[in-house]
Amino acid sequence: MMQPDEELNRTKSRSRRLIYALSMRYLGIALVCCAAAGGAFRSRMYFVFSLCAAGGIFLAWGWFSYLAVTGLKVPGAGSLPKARPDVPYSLRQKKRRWQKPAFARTDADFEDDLTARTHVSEGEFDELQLRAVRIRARLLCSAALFALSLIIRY
Amino acid sequence: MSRYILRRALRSLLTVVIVFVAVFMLLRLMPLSGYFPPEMIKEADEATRMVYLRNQGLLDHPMVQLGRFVGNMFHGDLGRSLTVYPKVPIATLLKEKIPVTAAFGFASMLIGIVFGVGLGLFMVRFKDKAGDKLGTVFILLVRAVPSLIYLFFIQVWISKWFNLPLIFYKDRPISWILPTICLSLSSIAYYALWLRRFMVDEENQDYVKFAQVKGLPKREVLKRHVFKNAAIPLIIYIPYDLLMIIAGSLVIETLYAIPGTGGLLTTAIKSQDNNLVQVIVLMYAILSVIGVFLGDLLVAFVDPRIKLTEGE
Amino acid sequence: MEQQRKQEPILSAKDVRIQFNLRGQILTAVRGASLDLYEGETLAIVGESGCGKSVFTKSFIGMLDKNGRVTGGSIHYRGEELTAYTTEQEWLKVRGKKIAMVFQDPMTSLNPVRTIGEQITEVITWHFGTEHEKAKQEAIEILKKVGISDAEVRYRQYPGEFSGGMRQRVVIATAIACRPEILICDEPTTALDVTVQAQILKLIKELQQEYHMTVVYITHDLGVVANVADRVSVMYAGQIVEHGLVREIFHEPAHPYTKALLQSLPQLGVKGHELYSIKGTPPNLFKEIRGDAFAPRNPRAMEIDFEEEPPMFQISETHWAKTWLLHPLAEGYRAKIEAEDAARKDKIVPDSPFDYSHAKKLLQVKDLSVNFKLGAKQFKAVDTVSFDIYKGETLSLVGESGSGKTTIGRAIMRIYGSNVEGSILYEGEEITGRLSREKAKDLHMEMQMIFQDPMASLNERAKVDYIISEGLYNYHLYEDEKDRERKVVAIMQEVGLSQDFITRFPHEFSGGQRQRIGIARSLVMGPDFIVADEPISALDVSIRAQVINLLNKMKKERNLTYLFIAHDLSVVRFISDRIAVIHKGRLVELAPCEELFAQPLHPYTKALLSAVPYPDPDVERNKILLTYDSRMHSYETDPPVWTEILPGHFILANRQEIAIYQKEIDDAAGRRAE
Amino acid sequence: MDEKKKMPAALDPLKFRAAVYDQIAGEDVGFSNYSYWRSTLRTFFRSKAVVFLVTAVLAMIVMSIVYPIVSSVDPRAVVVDPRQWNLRPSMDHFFGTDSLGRDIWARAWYGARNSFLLGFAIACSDVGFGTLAGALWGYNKKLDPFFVELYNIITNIPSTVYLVLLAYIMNTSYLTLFFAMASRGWIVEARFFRNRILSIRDSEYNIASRCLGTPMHRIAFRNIVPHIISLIIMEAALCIPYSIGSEVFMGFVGVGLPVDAITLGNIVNQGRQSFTLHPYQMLLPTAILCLITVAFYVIGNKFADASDPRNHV
Repeated sequence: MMQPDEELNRTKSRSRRLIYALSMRYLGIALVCCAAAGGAFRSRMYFVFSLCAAGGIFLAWGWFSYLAVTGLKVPGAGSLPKARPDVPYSLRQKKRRWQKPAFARTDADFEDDLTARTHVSEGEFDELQLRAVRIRARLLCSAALFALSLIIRY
Repeated sequence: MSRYILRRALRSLLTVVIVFVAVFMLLRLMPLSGYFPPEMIKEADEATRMVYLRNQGLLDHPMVQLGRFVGNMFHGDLGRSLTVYPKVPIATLLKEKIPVTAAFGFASMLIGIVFGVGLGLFMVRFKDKAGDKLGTVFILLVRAVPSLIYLFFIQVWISKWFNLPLIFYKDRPISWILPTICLSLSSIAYYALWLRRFMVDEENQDYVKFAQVKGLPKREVLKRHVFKNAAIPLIIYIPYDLLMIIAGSLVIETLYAIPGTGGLLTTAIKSQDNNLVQVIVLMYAILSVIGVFLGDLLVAFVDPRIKLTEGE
Repeated sequence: MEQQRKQEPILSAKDVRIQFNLRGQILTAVRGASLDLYEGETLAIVGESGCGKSVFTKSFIGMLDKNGRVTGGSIHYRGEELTAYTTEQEWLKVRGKKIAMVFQDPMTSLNPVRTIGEQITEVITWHFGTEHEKAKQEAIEILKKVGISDAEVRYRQYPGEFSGGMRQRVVIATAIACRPEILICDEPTTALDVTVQAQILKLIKELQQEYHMTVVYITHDLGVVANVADRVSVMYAGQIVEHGLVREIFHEPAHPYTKALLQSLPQLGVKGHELYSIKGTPPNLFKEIRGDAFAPRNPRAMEIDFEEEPPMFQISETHWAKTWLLHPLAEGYRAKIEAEDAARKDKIVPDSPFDYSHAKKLLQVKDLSVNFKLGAKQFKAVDTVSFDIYKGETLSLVGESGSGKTTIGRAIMRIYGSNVEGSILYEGEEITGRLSREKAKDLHMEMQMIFQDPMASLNERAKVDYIISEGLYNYHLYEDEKDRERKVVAIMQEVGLSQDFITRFPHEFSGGQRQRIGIARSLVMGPDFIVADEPISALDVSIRAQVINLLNKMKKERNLTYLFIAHDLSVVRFISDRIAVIHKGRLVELAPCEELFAQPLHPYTKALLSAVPYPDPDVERNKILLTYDSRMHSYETDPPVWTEILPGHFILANRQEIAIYQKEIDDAAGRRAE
Repeated sequence: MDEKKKMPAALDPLKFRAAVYDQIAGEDVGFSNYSYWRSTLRTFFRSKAVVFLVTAVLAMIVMSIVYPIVSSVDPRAVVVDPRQWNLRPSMDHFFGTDSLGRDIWARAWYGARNSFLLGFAIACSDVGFGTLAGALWGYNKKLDPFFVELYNIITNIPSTVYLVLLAYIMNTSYLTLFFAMASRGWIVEARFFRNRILSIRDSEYNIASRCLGTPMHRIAFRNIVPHIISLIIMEAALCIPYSIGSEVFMGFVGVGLPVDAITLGNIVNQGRQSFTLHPYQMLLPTAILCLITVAFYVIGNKFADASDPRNHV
């Protein structure tokens, strides 16, 4: 049986990993949109400006979800519709999966002993921890976007 | 208690800053063509435009532009309008227009609250009788029918019956009555509907039944207990409503040709005046945030429960 | 359970045919099997691998692989016709909600990248729509019910972090979370240890009572069938050849295949004599099968068996069998066969036990311990083990997985170089540590090893010719190419493989044949001592008997000595002269075979004996399950010593326990004296 | 269970006596004799689709190597005379000309060559480094934590982040594109090979070889290499279409290679701009692109099946 503090820093280290993973996912999506915007106008400046804009959006999003967690009710902001649960994994009929090239593979394709150490799923955390993780991920992503916009010369 | 308010105030200040930054960064994505004064638009070649933009500082990094804008703001300089009111500093522009819209807004809000609450109470009092049905029809009319239609009828008929002037004149107060009434109609309907629904819900709550058992007559219970509880959510909404007044109502200000800030944003966008758009959008964003937080603070005073559960 | 004959069966399958198209060829996995399932009973479907038993039950919940479909017959469940279901939506009404299935390999029903808690809660919310928080509590409740300790913490762990037994418990938890009416368990405990298996079988029985489910067991282990089943269906080559109550099947088997299965069980075998083994391999289901599918492998089949497919004959109210022997015309022939069997049975007399008085010690192991480094901490797989092996005997080493028995075998074969402590003497000479090339060569010729998993113990990418003669290549033990080939063919003949297999690949052979190739590979060097690491636990019942007979034949002809490693005590009884029981890296008891069964002393041995399923319903039903908890010994103050409490009977105990065992022996001796 | 009525009518009582039992019939397993590589190729080429695709791919590879050497047409030559612009496909310009009068047929083959080179380079680097790192990772446990941490850091960053950033920070060239795409693939490849090598190293036939005293080099060549080679071929075959695909995506997002570089991605993107007026400018190069990617993808998957001995029926 794990002592409480050992269990505490296990969750802390895993939530740090999930924050890193989530913020990178957000960053990926944001970068694609900014690149598409930059590409559309054929100018690197527009890419940098959209990076800053994305940074601003994530900053606001992270901050307002923090406020929402601490009980501020914004009039008119309804809650997200609950996603319809899909068929549980154990009842699904397993399709024959086509081979994917190695670098397109994700943790789901490897069924080995490393999965527990390389993958953090959101089910591990209860609701409040999860929201805290998402807030920190958004703020981290916004910081990354602003930093990138400073690095890239145009 | 004061520590709680201080923390809440600080947090709302931080929110304002964050919203300001986010909106400012988004505004950087406005099309570049919106930055040229009218005489520049005709010149076709790219080079001079780029040079113009560069020395305007519009090509610098957004963060740099943010710093410059904030710096100017503290000196009261919000930049100059380009196409809508060429060369006019935006600060003075706003100083003129805001008081007009504010006056109308404030008046209509007062009327809205007084008549709205009155109508709401009236409808609850005569629930499911003629009065209630009449009130519901009015609310339905105001909320469902697009405002342009019923405002147009008001302007044509009512002005004829009470021969009130159609257009707004700064010096003749008689011409203020009609726009204020039109403006207040929607808030009356809102408050009445909301109050009625709240009072009806609260009626079958336990504390109301318990009070009746104690022998208080229904009217007394409604007035003393239920209305007091209804006040809290109402109060939260008022500051937000208050600040939206400055945004003004586009429809009424165009109908009655009131020189307020109502239509300013749409005209600015149509004539691609980025500086003006930028300031107005920032103003709206900041006002709505302050509105939400003022409501939040007000609740702290009114709602006893908040005092007990200190902090979040 | 007998009384519900009158009731209507809740699920009845009639003449179901299931076909797969594998790369253009049609494989008929199920050729007209029919089955009735009654409310609240436990039905066991017995058959060797490849007979289509799990395919048949998978068709009940529409989990057939993509290229398989039901081409004939009907499956009625509560008035619904399941074979008519085509879309996933229709199946999802039944799958999980009414009929749930537990697969042999838990990994196929657990998502490796999501925590087990999530996977149980999603089943609950999906079925009953309970909101997340309550479903989470319910999931933790079910986890506790299936016996998972500290469920709150385990709730957030991944399937990869669970042991085999625990993972199977999680799968059972997900299955019963939907409160199914029928629970199908496809070999639920095959991959587990005997003690864990006993607990899981007990758990399923309790859950059956609590949720009044109907349970269908699919297994090839007749011991498990005797333990759990009310009714039994025997399946062979895609058909149910016999079904009836569990006592009828075990005591009055009618179909020749069922009789052969029961006779080839080592548990019922008589020491020293050849077990009855079913020759050959199950038929190739790609070809159309004429007549009785078992006929080619049944030495006493009748000609009619090769021409006409036998109908299902009724023997009693609940007992049916599909064989021509029950036809009135075959009356005389059947009597003759039964007489032969009876005669054969009582003329066998058990062999005389191995006489140790003047046997020579071949191998002496003294205070052997092997420790591995798992990340930072040291892990002692084998902890100061010492025993001797005499020339010509078979010493069995029995223990659960992770008890270190395989490690001992491999340590003797000098596979773990550096982390071995203690001494191993082979014919008096020390063999741990560095050895000269010459000495190593002699050792490799003297000592050889046989492995467990026939699929993994042969190199898939090499021909049988290279596999068997790998040893010869290493030390060039042949004059020329012809001589090497001659040696290989000779050894293949000896293990019963025909010559033209020499140029084939391992994947072209069945489990039994691959195991014989493994044996040939180790015997080609002419060794004296063989470490057999669980050579039969991965094989089917009938094939097991073939391999055991082969090992015994080799021992007699070549005067070999075996160290036989296994986890199933009852199987080992038939082969071994002495049995050593090992637990968590320490030998707990070592005794001659019959004495250990007659008078087990150490509590762990007793627990192991009680957990082993014995293929006889009467014995299994009134057997109490003992569990062993290593914390019951107090070894801190009084460390245990490996003492010889009786001549040839060693035990690991401290002084206090030895006194108890001594008293136990004296009482037993007293009782025997009366 | 009333099977009685299905009883055949006249049952010859003679049949009810012992039939001769022959052991071999029971033993017959019914397979024939092939070497591993021969039967892999035989199963691989049995399906007609594979034969067609392999020939198509070979033809394109040969064409993309031979054509640039042989042909005199310069794909970069801009034709001044506007009449030559946007010509429809004709005899002298098989794929017609683009908005600057350049011959699309030539550009397509130069582009195909460059795309192939890029795809092969990325495949080699991924599979090459992957196998080495996988072997290292599989063979000694001490490196496990290091590789797991590296794996976490690299794989959590989506590949788009690599592509976009590298393209913007370093000016876009073949090298940046190669580095962007190859920097992520090798670690996942390493994990794939680590699992395979671990399962081979601990498998019983490997231990059996050690018991028989087989020297290390023969264990490597007979036990490990045959398993690894078929995996390497499969991974490489799958890598190529994916790399070409991402190059096209990069071009679309505007971070791809500079406009003058001739790759299939750029040609397709340029064709996209004037798609409404001259659809052929985009459709034909896309056809080639799709044929290459689909072909390699199917080949990769079919080879994966063929190399698994269980399918050598």
